[in-house]
Parts: sequence; structure tokens; C-alpha cells
Amino acid sequence: MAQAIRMALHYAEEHLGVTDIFGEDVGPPLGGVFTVTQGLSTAWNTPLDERGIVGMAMGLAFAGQRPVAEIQFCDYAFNTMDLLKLAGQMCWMCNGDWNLPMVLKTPVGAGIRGSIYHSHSFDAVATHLPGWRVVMPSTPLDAYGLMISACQEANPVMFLEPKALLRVRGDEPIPGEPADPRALSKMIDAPLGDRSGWRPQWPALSAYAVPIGKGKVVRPGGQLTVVSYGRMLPLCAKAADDVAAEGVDAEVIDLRTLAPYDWDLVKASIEKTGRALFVNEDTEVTNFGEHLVRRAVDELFYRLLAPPRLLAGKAVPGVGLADNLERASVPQPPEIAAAMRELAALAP
Amino acid sequence: MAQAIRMALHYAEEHLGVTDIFGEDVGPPLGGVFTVTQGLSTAWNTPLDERGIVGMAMGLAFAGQRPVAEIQFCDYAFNTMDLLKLAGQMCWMCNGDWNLPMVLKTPVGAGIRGSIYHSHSFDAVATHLPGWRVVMPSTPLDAYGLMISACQEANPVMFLEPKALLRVRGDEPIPGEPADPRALSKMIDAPLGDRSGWRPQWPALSAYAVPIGKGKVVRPGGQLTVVSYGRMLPLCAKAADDVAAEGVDAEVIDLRTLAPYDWDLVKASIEKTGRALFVNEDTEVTNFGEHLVRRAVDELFYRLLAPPRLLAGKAVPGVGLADNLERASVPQPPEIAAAMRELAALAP
Amino acid sequence: MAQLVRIRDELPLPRDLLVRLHDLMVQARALEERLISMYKSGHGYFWIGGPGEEAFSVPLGLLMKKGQGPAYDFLHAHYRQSGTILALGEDPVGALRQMKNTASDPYSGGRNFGGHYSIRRLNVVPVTSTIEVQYLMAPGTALAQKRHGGDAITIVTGGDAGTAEGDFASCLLWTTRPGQELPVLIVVTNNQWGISTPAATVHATRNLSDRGKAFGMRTKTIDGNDPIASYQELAEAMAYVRKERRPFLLEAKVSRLYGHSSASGANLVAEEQDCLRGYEAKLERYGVLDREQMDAVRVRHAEALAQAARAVIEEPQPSPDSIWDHVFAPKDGG
Amino acid sequence: MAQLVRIRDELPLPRDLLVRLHDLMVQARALEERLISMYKSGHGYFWIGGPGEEAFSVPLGLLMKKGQGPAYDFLHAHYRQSGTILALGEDPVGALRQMKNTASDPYSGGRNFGGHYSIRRLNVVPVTSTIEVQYLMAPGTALAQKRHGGDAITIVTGGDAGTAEGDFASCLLWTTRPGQELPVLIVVTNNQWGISTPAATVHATRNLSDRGKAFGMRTKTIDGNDPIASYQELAEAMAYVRKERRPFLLEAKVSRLYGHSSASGANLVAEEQDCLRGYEAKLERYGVLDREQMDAVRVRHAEALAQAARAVIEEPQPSPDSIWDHVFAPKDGG
Ligand SMILES: Cc1ncc(C[n+]2csc(CCOP(=O)(O)OP(=O)(O)O)c2C)c(N)n1
Ligand SMILES: Cc1ncc(C[n+]2csc(CCOP(=O)(O)OP(=O)(O)O)c2C)c(N)n1
Ligand SMILES: [Mg+2]
Ligand SMILES: [Mg+2]
Repeated sequence: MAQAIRMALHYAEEHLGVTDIFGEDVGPPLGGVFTVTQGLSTAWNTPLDERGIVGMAMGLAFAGQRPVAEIQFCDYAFNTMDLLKLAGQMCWMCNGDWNLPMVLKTPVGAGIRGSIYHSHSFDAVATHLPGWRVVMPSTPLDAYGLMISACQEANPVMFLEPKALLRVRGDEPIPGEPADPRALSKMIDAPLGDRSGWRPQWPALSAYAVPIGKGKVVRPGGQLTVVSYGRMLPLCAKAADDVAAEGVDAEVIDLRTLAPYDWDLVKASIEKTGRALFVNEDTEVTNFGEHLVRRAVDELFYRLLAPPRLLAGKAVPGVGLADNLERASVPQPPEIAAAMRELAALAP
Repeated sequence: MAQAIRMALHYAEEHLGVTDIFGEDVGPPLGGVFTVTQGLSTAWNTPLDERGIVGMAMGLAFAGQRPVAEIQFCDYAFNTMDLLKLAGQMCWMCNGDWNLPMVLKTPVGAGIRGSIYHSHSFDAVATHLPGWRVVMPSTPLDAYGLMISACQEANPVMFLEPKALLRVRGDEPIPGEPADPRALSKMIDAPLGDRSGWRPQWPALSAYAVPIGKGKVVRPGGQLTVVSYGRMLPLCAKAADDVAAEGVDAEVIDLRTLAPYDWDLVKASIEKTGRALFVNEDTEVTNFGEHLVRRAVDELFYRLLAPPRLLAGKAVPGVGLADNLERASVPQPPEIAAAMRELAALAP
Repeated sequence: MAQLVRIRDELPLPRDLLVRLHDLMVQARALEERLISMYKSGHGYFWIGGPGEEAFSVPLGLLMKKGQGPAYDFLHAHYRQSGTILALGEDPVGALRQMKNTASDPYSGGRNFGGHYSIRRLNVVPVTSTIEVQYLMAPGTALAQKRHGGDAITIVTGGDAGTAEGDFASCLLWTTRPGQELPVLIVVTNNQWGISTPAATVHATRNLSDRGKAFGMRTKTIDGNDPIASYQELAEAMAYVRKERRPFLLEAKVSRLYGHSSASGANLVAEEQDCLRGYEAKLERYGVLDREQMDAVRVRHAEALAQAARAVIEEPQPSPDSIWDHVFAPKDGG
Repeated sequence: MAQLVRIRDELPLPRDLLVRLHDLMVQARALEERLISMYKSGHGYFWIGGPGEEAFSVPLGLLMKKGQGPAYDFLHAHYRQSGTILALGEDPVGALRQMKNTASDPYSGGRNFGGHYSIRRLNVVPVTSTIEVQYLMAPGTALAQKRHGGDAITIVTGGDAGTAEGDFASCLLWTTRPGQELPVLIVVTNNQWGISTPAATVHATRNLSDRGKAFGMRTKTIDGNDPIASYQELAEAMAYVRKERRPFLLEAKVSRLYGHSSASGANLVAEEQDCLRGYEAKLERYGVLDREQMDAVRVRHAEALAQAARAVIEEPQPSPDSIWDHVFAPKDGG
């Protein structure tokens, strides 16, 4: 997925007017702590100052540039919440006089043994910020397509990168990507050691865009609707396959965009199944999944065959480092499967 | 309510070991933009730096002091979210080695024509911060009693002041408060003009404490449970009285503490009524009321006679200044009454 | 004729400029006084503004390169900048409309407090109540300007107390990255107060402009109550920023003539120095304008504003449904 | 005898102190190397620490006034401070346990990364990964100390890149409020890098310590690779802070001997100056320790740590249910 985002950013530099890709260690030599920005021609390193980074993005957007800013880990974006609020407010506040076409990307979530300060989720706070588009891919192709769309938006877009998926290779290739992953790596991954002379060789890419606001059914099913996104999505898809053997037929939806989310898709599915499970890894009190539960209850109460459920991170202050702690804190495959089973078994 | 909090802080300075009450314009001469800290002996003015204020509180708490810090408006606390997260994490992070006995108070909500940057709510973000106690009174007596409890806590407490209620006088007196409001004002309100020689005369106060975590039924009823807090609470109570004439018998619960909230009380009420309405003025996507809806659905689905509802602020980037805009953005009495009526009328 | 020439030679600035400065300062003052009186008579919920800063804010606006986009100057202002806005040529009726929060308010459609300007066609980015965040955004517009080429610069203004926020330091740092210096005129208007807190009780820095020194930045503290000195110093500082494409930190000592805001009463503070009075005395001494002429200027502006206000207060409020407008910009940016 | 006395007279610090410094520096280095090798052999998920900073971090710990509460020094450290922790007398096994995230980890119960100490009985507040926030909390402990009386001080440490956060400026401002100056030794350990970003590409300040000057603060930049100079400079700076109850900004130039962290490989960087090598050469020259003795010190520590690590990796992990422990402290603070 790191390569996919990198290719999208390259495409956006070349064709969509992206002028600046920046953040801590985003430029050469490192190209980002997850290698997402290696070899990009407009990538540069900022001072270690997240508030300065977000402010810079806003300023560039005001001046008609197209910035893509990175916060190295979303865990370090919390001191910029006022700026993120402002970025989301700006167009509304001035009654449409200005708009801010900017992208903020940041890795989120657990799954890489990141301990307390490299495991936070950002979906709860992001979805509570009016004026932002919020996207979170679960596959490299979607990451590519959503980044292309983000770089064409007239409004601030938050691009949440599920960090544990950044090294995952997708089943569907990016249009233009060579079939052999080693060939791609040789073309666009920076070499070890001295990189000063290195230049990437970009494949011929196209403007494959995933529209913001559109979810996707990744596994059709009739008995139960499972809505997730980001790192939890493949776990849900896998769990759905697992429980299928036991006769539980779950439809799995990848929301892909959290704001504005694809309610039509979710609603139609719940109308069909009568049962809904929402899965994410953010802590569970005042969680975006609770919004989805509320909406389901609000609009579909009388068609529900069972209470809509949320499976999310435990409401503890952090994700602990030891495996036992991380596993106990964020949803794990067996729990997801168990939740599906239980929900399917509930009698109306 | 401003006087009540002031008296509690005075009591806490005298008897509970509070050492520092500080924030922008909190000390003399002003004593806070809402007069909440006038005449307090440990009140002092800080530099205009919210991050410094929260950091100072954390440092003082580490060193065994008992700080009460103020953020002048919660609208200006969003750049300290990382510090608030940390304060809530500190005890957990070090496995119980340290704890932070600190109080953070801040005015919240709309209702004073505060426009975009003096109308924000903080309950959604506060309840998403594990490790914090979060309280929000709706009456002066509760404000007094909750502040007394906050100043006795071993953990960080967020004291959310419904700013539109700060000038409201309560029905129940603070123990020790003179019966005549003018007498009280003469004793503890700073005079206009030169205040350099002024000293307050404090009434003899007592340690009346409202326990953190306990809600209160402010109006018993059998047909519908209404759960609210802060500024929305009196509006809910009033609306309940209004619809009672039409035969809608609502039980109104003042949550008072948002974390940890009094689920036993709420649950028992919903078990009785089968209908629940949650009311707050924060924006409605990823809202604490949605958590309450989720929990109600989770635990009480089969006893519900109607879908639990949330009435909250509209998901727009701010509360606009013009009356029309403010009224359209946060719940108003007629809407609250209408929601009660509708919910009561829904057939199971 | 010979005598006239001699007098003109002795003038510190061209006569017509002196007159223009005066006219704008008076207009700015009259605007603030009208806004205060609207507030006091119930035609507005909150007042905050810049009376006492005109000697600095007006020259700033006059010296700006006006237009839209990176070829022109950007202004990231705080809430006391009406003098600059008028000097940019803006019609004061917009400020009245914002005070009355009418639907016609050109800066926020009745959403924001008065003094919170937003004028895209003049590169005035939206003023936010949130102290000091403008110092974080200023480097962004300046980077675009540096990249664009030409001599356009970014100007950012804010108060003394606000420099305690880390964002002020961020601005100093981001505008001086080695080899990436940015054309920003960083302004602090020091009125010695943050609401009720005297600057001397919270700031150890003798001059706030000293904060720039460690960053190798040019700095200066000037008398912002003198419009002539302000004009000259601003001209020099802005010329430096335009040419060198590097930042300049300029601190201007100014007055807070009507206190902090309506929250503190919005009454005239007798102890504060009034820049307009001092300037008018000078203009008389120079023989540029006499008392009568100056009184006429004041009457003219005051009357025009009073009349405009009478019209504005009849204008319709925004509709409730309009809260949903402009949450997002349309695809093309609108 | 006469000769011995003469040599001692010429020593820059007492002989036993020189030996103690060496012993602790070697122990600190051996600890970091053991942690790295644990990480590399799969007994830890992440390494970050302070190899290359021992010449500064060890003297700092030796000079601290050890104890609990406002009568003793507080330490607000970042993640490269193991030398200081050992110099405070801490058993290094705790660091090994944290690396292996065992239930017995005394600093976080297996929750946090290695190098993230928390020792309440020594006034070491929890180290957080969040860069620079410690600079905001330091004024708080210092205020309590000033109020308490006595000579205890607060020490805060962090890296060079982190000074770009506004929080660093906040610390300078909050410790110098006029009449309310605070006893904080503000330390910046400048290793010239923030992960992969060279300091010279982002910071215009010639010396980071210059940042304190506008605040009227005493400042100094020292060679943190020389333990003798570090000891002397720290002693002087700390004496000033203890006595005057005012802040001192001390920048120490140090090395990053194994790169940023395990994320960048945790391999020895040959170009970086190794403070231990330089110090050992000096000790030999002074005739304080010879090569054999020093090798013995290293072997002793390395073996003790290897043995301790063998035991630690067998210790149990925290239980899943323990995530619920200590979300809140009990009423009495625990
Ligand atoms: C971040 C933030 N904190 C607090 C406030 C409340 N507030 C409004 S104006 C002000 C004082 C500002 O003082 P200064 O920066 O000197 O500007 P002045 O008003 O004196 O021009 C304060 C504290 C705010 N608007 N924003
Ligand atoms: C607020 C914050 N932003 C980003 C990071 C990620 N990060 C960890 S260490 C580091 C570089 C720190 O450099 P410096 O302050 O010089 O300290 P050093 O590691 O060189 O000792 C960064 C960017 C972080 N931990 N916290
Ligand atoms: Mg001021
Ligand atoms: Mg460094």
C-alpha cells in the first residue's frame, strides 16, 4: 500500500497540480518512516512541528497551491486539533469566500507493536470535525484511487493510512504497475545506503480514482451486515469467510470514506439482512461506529432483527506494547468471528 | 452558578489543599471572564498559552500540588488535546506509579451568542479521553458539590461549565450561602472600578459534595426517559413539564457526570419506560449521546418500545452568530418537546 | 510659491499622503465608534476592534500590494485590523453588516463576530478568533509567493499577549529555514495588555521583537502611535522583505483606546495615548490641514457611517437553513 | 607519594569521581548495547536510547538531588536518558524488563517502549514519546519547588529537532515570568539530527541556546561529548539554578552513536564521535585507569547485563486483563 500511495502522489504531482508533499522526514533521504514518499519530486522535510505543518498546508492552500501534508503518526496530530477544526471550518466561516484544497495524510491504528504512542486511531476525532472529507483505504488499489480523488478535491481531505497495511500487497494491481513486485520495487523503492544519486523510475500511471463517499461490498451475504474500514476490514472479510463454513452468511462492506460515508449502501444492506455489526479499532466510547449504530437505529429500528452491534477498541488509555495487551485492546479475528456468530444467532 | 463554583474553589483552597487556580485572566483584577475566580487567594494570571496552562497543571500535580486550571473557553482547548490525552494516560502508562490530581475547568456550549469561537461543546472529545473524570453541572448546587468532589479526586477531572448557565441562580441554596442574593453579591462579587483594595468576605461554607459518577432524576416519569446534562438539562426539564399537560409523562435524568456516567440510573429508567431520548448540544456525528444510544441498544434492545433517539447539535462547522443560525444549530425548547411527543407516540 | 515648495520639502511624507493617512485614520476610528455604538444600542452582540491602532494599521494597508493570488500581498490579520482593511479600499458598510450579522455580511454571512474579515479578492484570509494560529499559516502563503517569483509578501499581525503561544515561535522558525527563508512581515501590535493581564507580568522579553534575533531575523520595535514613523518603518521593512525574500519581525507599540472589547465595556480609556490626536496636532503644525478641515473629515465619515448603519440594521438576517450552506466548497472551489 | 599528590592536583575532577563517571558511562553504554542486542534477537519490539550521550547524561544524574517530592530534583526526560537514570542509582534490570515488556517492567508494566522511564521515588516523571511536551510540565514541578523553599530544581531534557515545537518556546516564557522565575535547568541535547533530517536544514539558530537570550535567561552551549567539561558546566549551571531560582538553558552537543532507533537499524555509526573512547584515552593519560582496568569494567557490566537479560526474557508477560489496571488511581493516589 505504501507503494500505491507513492504512485498516486507521483501521479498527482505530475497531473493534478500537487505542489508540496511535506512533513517530518518525508523528503529525501528517508522518504517517510513508512517509505510512502520516497522519490517524489515535491517532497520535503519540515521542522519537527506538527502545528507548523498543518499551518503550512493551510497557508499553501490559501495561496492556490495543492499541498499534501503528513503527520508522521496520527498520535502526534492531537496538538493540531484546533487547526484541523479551523481547516474544516474555513469555507463555512467565511460563507464560501475561501476554500482549502489540502490533503492531510497520517498513519493510524495498531498492529505493528507500536505501543502507546504509535497505535492511536483517529477516526473518532476525524469524523467529529465538520468540513473534512475523511478516507481510509483497506487495499492498495483503493489507497491509490482515494489519493487521486483527494488530490482533486476542493476541500480538506484527511487520508488515514492503516499503518499495519502499508506493507501489504493487494490482489488488484494499480493500473500501470508491473506484474512482478520485484520489478516495481526496483523501479520505485529507494536503495539501501547512499541514495543521493538515486532517482525512481515511475511506471506509466493513470488517473484511476475511487470516488470519495462510495463504499464497496467486498463480500456479499444475506444474513448479517458487517461494516468496517482500514485495518479491520480484511480481518472482517476473513472472519466472514471463516463463519461462512458454519452457515453464517455475512455481507461485508468496506466503507472506504468515513465522511461523507455511503449510507445508502449500508442502509440497503441492513434493510436486506436486518442485522448489523460495525467494526473499528478506535476506543469505544464516543466512537464513529456508535454514530452508525445510532443512524441504523434511527432509520431502521423496525426492520432490525437484532440489536446493531459495535466491536471496537477497549476504552483504556492506550494500546500496550506486550502482545497480550495489544490483543486485549483492539479487536482480534476470533472476537470478530464470534460477534458475527452471536449476532446471526440472535432471535428477533 | 459562577458564584457557586467560586465558593467551592474558596472552600477547596481553605480545606482541600488546592494550591493554584490559574488561567488567562483568572487572577486579579478580573477574576475570570465569567467572574468565576474573583477574590480567590490562590488565583493567578497566566501567559496566553493554553498548552502552557495544561502543562503547568500537570507539573504541579506531579509535584503534589492541587491545581485547578482554566481554559478560558473550551473552544481554545483543542490545541491541547495531546496533553489532555497524556494527562488521562499518565497513571495507566506508568502502571500506577504516578497519578495526577488536577482539575481542568472550562466554559462550554452555546447560548450566549458567542458565535463560532465561543460556542463549541467539549463533551464528545472529553468522553473520548480515557483516564479523565468528566463532570458538567446544570445547577449551582451541583456545580458547588461537583467542584468539591473534583478537588478531592486523585485523577484528572474535567469540569465543564455550561457558560449560558453561569449567571443563573439556583433553586437550592449552597449550604452557608446567605438567603438574600444581594447580600451574597456584596460579600463575594468584586466591585466595579478599582479593585486593588477589595477582599471578599466568604460565607461559612461546608464540604457539600456531589459524588462523581452519580446522576439524578430531576423529574420522575413513567413513559419516556430523557437523559441530558449542562445547559440542555433545564430545557429538557421545562419541555417535560410542558408536554406533561398533553399527557406525555417523561422522566428527566441529569447525568451530571459524563465519565464515569451513572449507567445504573439510566438503565433502570429505560427498563421502566422503554423509551429513551438523549439530548446534548455537541455536534451530532461521533457524539457522546450516540454512545448512550449504543449502550441502550446493546443492553436493552428487547425491552425498548421505540428507537432510542439523540437530539444534538447539527453537524455544521460552527454555531453562527445571528439568532437564526444559533437556533438552527443547537437544540431549542420546541424541538426538545417535539422529540418527546414523537417518541412517546411511537407504537412498539 | 517658493514658500509652499519649502514647506512641502520639509514634510516628512508627501502632502497628499499625509492627508490620505489622516482621512483613513479618521474613517477607521469613526467606523469603530459606529460599531461600538451599534453594539451599545443592541444592534450587535459583541464588539472587538482596533481603535488606537490606526496610526499603524492604516499605513500597513496603504503599503500593501493589492490583489488576488500569489503575485499580491497576503494579509493574515487578527481582530483589530479594520484600519488596514479600509486602507485597502474596502467599503466600511461590510463591517457594519457583520456587526449586525445580516445575511449580506460580506465576510461571514452573519456567522462571525465583527472585525473578522475575509476578502479573497484582496488576499485577506479569514480572521479567526483563535489567537496566534495565523502565524502558522503565514509561512504557507509566503512559500507560494516565493515560488511564484516577484515581490509579493505575506503580512501577519497579532497582539503582544498572543506571542506566548508556541505558534509565534513556530512562525519565527518556519520563516528562517536555512536556504528556505520566507518573505513574511511578522507584526506584533503591542498594546501592553492581554484582556486584563498586563504584559509586564507575563513577559520577560524587553522588546518582543528580540524574539527574532536568535533566528537571525531582522527586527525592530517602533512607535505605532505615530503614523509617519509607522509609514516610514513599514515602508523600509516591507521593501526589505520584498527584495530579500526574508522575514522581518516588526513590533509596533500601540494603544487600546476602548479597552479589550465589549466584554470589558468598550469605553474610552483616558490614560491611553490617542494616535489621532497627536497626528492632528502635527498636521496643523505642518500646515497640511487645519482644525476646521479635520473636523469636516470626521463629520463626513461619522455621518456616512451613521447613515449606512441605519440602512444596515433594516437588512434581513440569514435564514435558519443557511447553516447548511458552504460546509463544503463545490468541486471547482467556488 | 609526592608524585601521586601532584597528579591528583592536576586532575580536573577528583579521582574517585573520574572513576565513577567512567564506570557509569560504561554501564550505560553496555546497557544500551544489551538492549539493542535484545531487540535484534527478537526480545523486544523497538529500541531507542542514549548511546553517545553518556558523557552528558551520566554527570547530570550524578549531580541531581535524589529523592521524592518537591524537596528533591525533578527529571522530565526524553527517551535517551538511560545514563542519567543509572547515575541516579537505578538497577539496569528495569530497562531490560521494559525492553522485553514483561509484567515486571517497573516503568510501565510492559506497556511502553524501552527507555520510557517512570520512577516516582526519584522524581522521574513518566517519559512520553510525544516530543517536547515535557518542556510544558517542567515549569509546574519547578513552581512547586520554588514555593516549597530549599534548593531543589527541575531538569528537563530533549533533542534539538524537538525545539521546533512551540512547547520549547513556552518553557522559555513560563520560566521567566517577571518576578515568578522558575528553577529549571532546560537542557537540549543537540545531536544534529531529527530522525533523518539534519538540524542545519531546518534551524537557522546558530546555537540553540541563543533561543533563551531574548528572555533574559542564562544560556550556554557546551561539548556534551566531554564528561569532565559536562560535569563542570552542569555543576555550575545547576548551582546557579539552585541558588538564584531562575532558569538556565544549556545546550549540549552530543552524538547519536547507533542512529535514531531500531527503526533506522540501530547500527553503530562510524562517523559519530564516541565520548567513551575519548574519555578513556584521557583517563589513561591522567593515569587514573589503565586499559586493562577499563576493559575489566566493560566486561563486568556487559556480563552482568547479559546474565540479567537471560533471566528477564524468561519472565512472564502481563496478562490480557491487566489492561484494565490503573486506568484510574485509587482515591488516596495509590
Ligand atoms: C487561543 C485563544 N486563547 C484565548 C483567547 C481569548 N482571548 C481573546 S483576546 C485575548 C487577549 C489577546 O491579547 P493580545 O494577543 O495582546 O491581543 P490584543 O487583544 O491585546 O490586541 C484572549 C486571551 C482566544 N481568542 N484564543
Ligand atoms: C510530537 C512528536 N512528533 C513526532 C514524533 C516522531 N519522532 C520521534 S523522535 C523524532 C526526532 C526527534 O529528534 P530530536 O528532538 O532531535 O531528538 P533525538 O531523537 O535526535 O534525540 C521524531 C520526529 C514524536 N515522537 N513526537
Ligand atoms: Mg495586547
Ligand atoms: Mg536530535
